[in-house]
This record gives sequence, C-alpha cells and structure tokens, in this order.
Amino acid sequence: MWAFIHKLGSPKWFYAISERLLPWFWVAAAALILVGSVWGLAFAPADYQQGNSFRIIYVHVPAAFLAQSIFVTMAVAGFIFMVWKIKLADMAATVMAPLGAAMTFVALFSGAVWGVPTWGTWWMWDARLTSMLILLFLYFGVIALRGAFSSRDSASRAASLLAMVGVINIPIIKYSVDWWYTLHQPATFSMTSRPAMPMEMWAPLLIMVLGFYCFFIAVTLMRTRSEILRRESSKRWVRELTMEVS
Amino acid sequence: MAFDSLSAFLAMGGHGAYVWAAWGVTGLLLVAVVLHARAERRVLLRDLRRRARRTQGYGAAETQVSHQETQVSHQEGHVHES
Amino acid sequence: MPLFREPEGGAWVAIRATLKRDLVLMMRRRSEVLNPLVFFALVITLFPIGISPDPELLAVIAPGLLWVAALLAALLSLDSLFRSDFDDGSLEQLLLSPQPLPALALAKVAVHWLLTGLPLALMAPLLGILLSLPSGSYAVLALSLALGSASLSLIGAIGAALTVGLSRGGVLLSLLVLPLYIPVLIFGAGAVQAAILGDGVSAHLAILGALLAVALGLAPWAIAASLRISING
Amino acid sequence: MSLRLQARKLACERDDRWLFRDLDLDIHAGEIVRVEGPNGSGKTTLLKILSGQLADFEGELYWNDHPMRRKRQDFLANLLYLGHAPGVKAALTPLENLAWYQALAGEPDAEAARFAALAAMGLAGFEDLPAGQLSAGQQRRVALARLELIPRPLWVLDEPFTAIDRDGVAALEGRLAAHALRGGCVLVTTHHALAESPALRCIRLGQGGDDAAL
Repeated sequence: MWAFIHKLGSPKWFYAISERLLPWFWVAAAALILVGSVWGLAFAPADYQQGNSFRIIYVHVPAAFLAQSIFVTMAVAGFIFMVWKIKLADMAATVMAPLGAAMTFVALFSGAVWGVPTWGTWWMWDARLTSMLILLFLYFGVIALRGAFSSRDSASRAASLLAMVGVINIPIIKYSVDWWYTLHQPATFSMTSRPAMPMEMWAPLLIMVLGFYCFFIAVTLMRTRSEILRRESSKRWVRELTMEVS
Repeated sequence: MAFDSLSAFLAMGGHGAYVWAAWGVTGLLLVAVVLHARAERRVLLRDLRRRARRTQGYGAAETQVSHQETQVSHQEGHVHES
Repeated sequence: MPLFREPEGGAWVAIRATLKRDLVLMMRRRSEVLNPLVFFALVITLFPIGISPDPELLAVIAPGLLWVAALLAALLSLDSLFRSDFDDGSLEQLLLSPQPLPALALAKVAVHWLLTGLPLALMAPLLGILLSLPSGSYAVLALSLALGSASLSLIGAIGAALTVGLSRGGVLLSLLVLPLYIPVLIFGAGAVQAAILGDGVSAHLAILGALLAVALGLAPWAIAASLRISING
Repeated sequence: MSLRLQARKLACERDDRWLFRDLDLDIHAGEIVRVEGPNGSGKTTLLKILSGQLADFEGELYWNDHPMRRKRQDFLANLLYLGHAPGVKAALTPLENLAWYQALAGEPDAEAARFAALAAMGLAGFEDLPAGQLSAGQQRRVALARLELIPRPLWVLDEPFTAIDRDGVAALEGRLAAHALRGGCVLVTTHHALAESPALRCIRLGQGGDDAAL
C-alpha cells in the first residue's frame, strides 16, 4: 500500500504513465465537447421561457462545476502534499490554480451574458454568480500567495494551506450567500435551477460536463508533466530524457 | 434539429449575440489554455535541451565552468568534518 | 545553576505571560490601538459626504456601512499582528518554546481582538448616530460586531501568519482574507438589519456564534502551521 | 544525563543548488561544535534545521537516538536557541523581556533570577530601561542573559558575538567553555576565532557553489 502510494508520487513514474494516458483524455475531451456542443447548440429544444438564450447553460454550468471541483481538487492535493510530502501533488496543485481561475471566469462571463436576455442587465447579484465571484477572489489569493514567496517549498506549503482554509470556507460562503440572496431578492427567476428538464436538454449538458472534466484532466496531466521537467531539471533521468528527445 | 435554417441557427431566436458571445469566449479560452500548455512545454524542452547540449559541448572542448558542472555528480557533497 | 530543569509551568503559564506581554506592548504603543478607531470614524464620515446627507437614505445603508467600515478597520491592524515579533526574532523563540503553539497564537489573537475588535464594537453605536441608524438596533450592532470581530481576528490571523515573512504582505493579506470574511459580514450586517425590521436577531447571533466556534476550533492550528511556514522564509 | 543530537545524510537545496549534502553529524554532551564557512554557505540554515525550525531538507535528525519527529517536545525542552535577531522587544524592559522567556520556557517566575542573569551579563542598572534605549551590544546581552536564566543543556547560537565588546566576548567564550565542561553542549556559528580546547570541534561547510546534480 505504502509502496504503491510512493510509486504514485514518484515524478518519474508519473511522467511515464501520464504519457500513455494523455492521448485518451485529449480524445475523450474533444469528442465529448464536440458532440455536446452540436447537440446543445443545434438539436436540443429551445426553452419555453428563455428561448434559445438558454443554450448558454451548456458552457455556464460545466465551467461552474469545474471551477468548484478544481478548487476542491487543489485543496486535496495540498493536503496530500502537506501530510505525505508528495511533491507531485503540489506540482499538480500549482498548474490547477490558473485553470480553475480561468473556468471561474468563464462561468462568470457566461452568467453575465446570460443575464442580459434573462434579467435585462449585465450583472445581477444572483447567489450563484456572487459565489462564483468570491471563488474567483479565492483563486487569485492562492495564485498570488504562491507567487509571493521566494522559496518554492514555503510557497507550496503556504498555497496548500490557503487552499485548505478556502475549501473549508467555500460551503460556508455558499450557504451564507444563498441565505443573503433569498433575504434580499425573494422569488427572482433563477437561471439554472428548474424542475424536470427533459432528457433532450440535460443529456447534452451531461456530455458537456464530462467533456470539461476530461479537458481538465488532460490539461492538468500535460502541465504537470511540464512542471515535473521544470522542477526536476537537474535530475539525471530528466537530463537523459531531454538528450533522447534531441 | 431545433432550427429550420442556418440563419435561424445563427440568430438563435434573437439571442444570437449572447449565445455566441458566451460560447465564443468559452471556446477561445479553452483553445488558449491548450495552446499555452503546448507552448509552455515546447519552450521548456528547448531550454532543457539547450542546457544539456551546453554542458556536453563545453565538457568535450575546454573551460572550467563546464568542468565544474559536469563533474558535480561525482563529487559527493562539499562537507568536511574535522 | 543546574544544567537542565524540567519545564514546570505548563502551557497556561506561557499563555498568561504572552497575553500580559502583548497587552503591555500594545498599551505602550497606543497609536496602534487608536489608529483603527480613527480610521473607522473617518471612513464613516466619508459616506454621507460621498453619497448624500439624507438621513432616510443613510438609515437604510447604515448597517452595511458600519459593518464594512469596521471590518476594514480590523483588517488594517492585522498586518502588525505578527510583524514586529517576526522582525525582532521573538517569533522564532515563540515557535521554539516547548509549549503548544496554537494556544500561544490564540493568546496573541485574543489580545488583538481585545484591543481592536472590542473597541470597534463599542465605538460603532456612536457612529451609528452619525448615520441615523434607527433606534433599537444599537445594542445589536455592538453585540454583532463584538461577536463577529472575534471571528475576523481569528481568520485574519491566518492570513497575517501566512504573509508575515513577505516584505510587502499588506495588500496580499487583504486579498487572502477579505473573501473569507464574507459570511461574517453577511450575518453581522444581517443581524443589525433584522433588528431594524423588528425581526428576531437571535438566529443571526447564533450563526455568528457558530462561525466563531468553528473559527476557534480550526484557526489556531492553521495559524500555527502558517507561522511555521513563514519562519522558513 | 544523555545528550546526543545526530543528523544523517542531511542535505539542503536552495534555489537549485545544494547548500550541503550527505552531511553526517554527531553532537554529544561536553562538546562545543563550531560551524564554519563563508557567507552564504548555509550556516544559519544548518542551525535552523538542527534546531527544528526548517522542514525543507532531506535526511534524518535524531535526538537521543530517537527520530526527532517523535521526540520534538523533549528536544525543545532541552534547547536554547539564539538567532540572528536577538528576540528582544524594544518597548519592553530587559526584565519584562526575560519574564516572558521564563514563562515560555516553563521556568518559575523568579524576579531575583532575572536580576542575577542581567547582572551576570553586565547589565546591572539597566534592568528597567526600555530595551529600545539600549545599544545593540546591550540588547544582544539581554538575549544572552537567557543562557544564565534558563537551564538548558543544548545551546544553539547563531553569531552570538555580534555587536559585543571585547570583554563581553571573552566572558561569553568562558561561559560556553564552562557549559561544555558541565556536560552541556554548544552548537555555534561565529566569525570570531574560538580559543583552542579539547572540547572544541569544527564543522566546515563548503562554498556550496554546486549545481544540484544527482
């Protein structure tokens, strides 16, 4: 068991195994996103209330899912790094943060654009959007803190700790923002929570969500591989590897 | 198919601007993430290769700088106890 | 003198000594205690000037303004929480003492709250008058601030501990800490609003208390871990 | 009493270069171990690792033949560390500074002991002045008064002679020797040459200019 975990944590081993996995995730991500896009944009029926503007859901919701999942994954990776000192986990957490911030931005942007036909305004302090905005700030904090330290080890541990503190706070923030929203804006129309979406509507959504997750895994694997090369550039196996390539 | 024609598809029932803006920005960002990851890897490999070649090349030719660099692996530590 | 004596005084002695030391230190640098209060008053003065002197409008936004201004004032004083200890080397001594670090960190945070959060809470009703805060909500304002600012001090101390080793940690500190302050702000300002509307405030205060309990349970360990990271440089 | 601090295969990497590598140390009671080396060779870093402050290193530390991780509390109860910065609060008087250290170390709150420690450091008459009004050398002496005040067998001192006048240096050197003679143990970095003695041992850290190759 321990041997397995440590093998899993070995950058060299990970570099080899991820090379074989990576193409599959790229293909899966491309295929799922393509199918989901065509289905969602062209074939899914229009919403009876929102018409075709509802098709924004197929990018908004997957991005929002990913934005939250990436933060949680980042915190878990930070925990693994702090407890078992597995540097690979920290390398993954490093490359995840910007992607998570990008996804949060996508969710915010698509939500804001969606707001124009739905609410007639570019920005509404909707509970979901507000939570997303706070999540974006949390991402900025983690990225900025990592960049502020001169020692890489301290930077990693500080960022891991902040991610863990953040992930404990996310449910609290979400709950309090929901509560605050219902207090101030009772009974406004919510964009995404609706009862009983027909299958032709949610199937492409599901495909898009899966596609986004595959995309996240593929990008993280690829960038973690780069991060491994960067951090282990003085190790013999990396040197030999770069010689081989050249 | 939820649309009768291509123009209807592009118009999205009057909401075309919003739908295409949201999708467009999302698509651009995904592509940008992929391109960035690829560029990052390419630059990194180039730097690593250049560094590897430099240490190799100098070692064959002359100079002490590279001598130090390539020999390091044989000098185990620089610590002496007295 | 003997070569070695087993530490006799337990953690409690060390905590009391740390409390006393920090209190004495703060009392000798009174401006550090007064500055957040002056800042609080100043910010509150800016709003009627910037928005409108209309009492009715001010009364509507007063709970939120008071809470936000108090929160910023508390944030302002956070940067110095561990800074001087870090600069003069006391912090590494604190970390090397054979006492539980979370408890010692908690003592420092307690002093911070006592000399920042509590005075802000006591001062808020005065500023509430300036903003024509409806009567009946003054006690709730002070109480919610007193309760909430304890959570703010605890959460903020994590950020202060993470940034203490950085030369320009001030702005970064606010970036790290402010998003985490939002739940406290929501329920704190909510309590005052509920008092104005005549709703029950006990639910809000109970949630503020729950947030404080969670912060008390987790923050000391996070602060201790952060300090250990920061001392590594 | 037993007193043994060991390090095995200690290695520390900073900014892609090894400060030191494969460093084995064995420090016993009755020894004065001086860590030498040019600026930037990692003396302070080594002291911080050995005093359990830095976690970012490779290798193992042992305290009395037990892994340090498990004996940390016991180790800290035996350690007296003096860092680069004296750890003296400028706004507090020397007495108040020492009182905090006494409580932190779990010592009984004895004012007479504090007065005696300050007097031993040549600070009689300065006990009640804010430390900020003292000179740098006097502030260093306030920090050094902890050596007199708190009975700890293992002293880890980073440049303790900084800012101290000649008489003070001699007195401190005598204090280190006496501590070793009584069965204590001193780990010290200094640019000042310590007098030869059988208890004295030197550890030299190299230039540290290597590229981090494996």
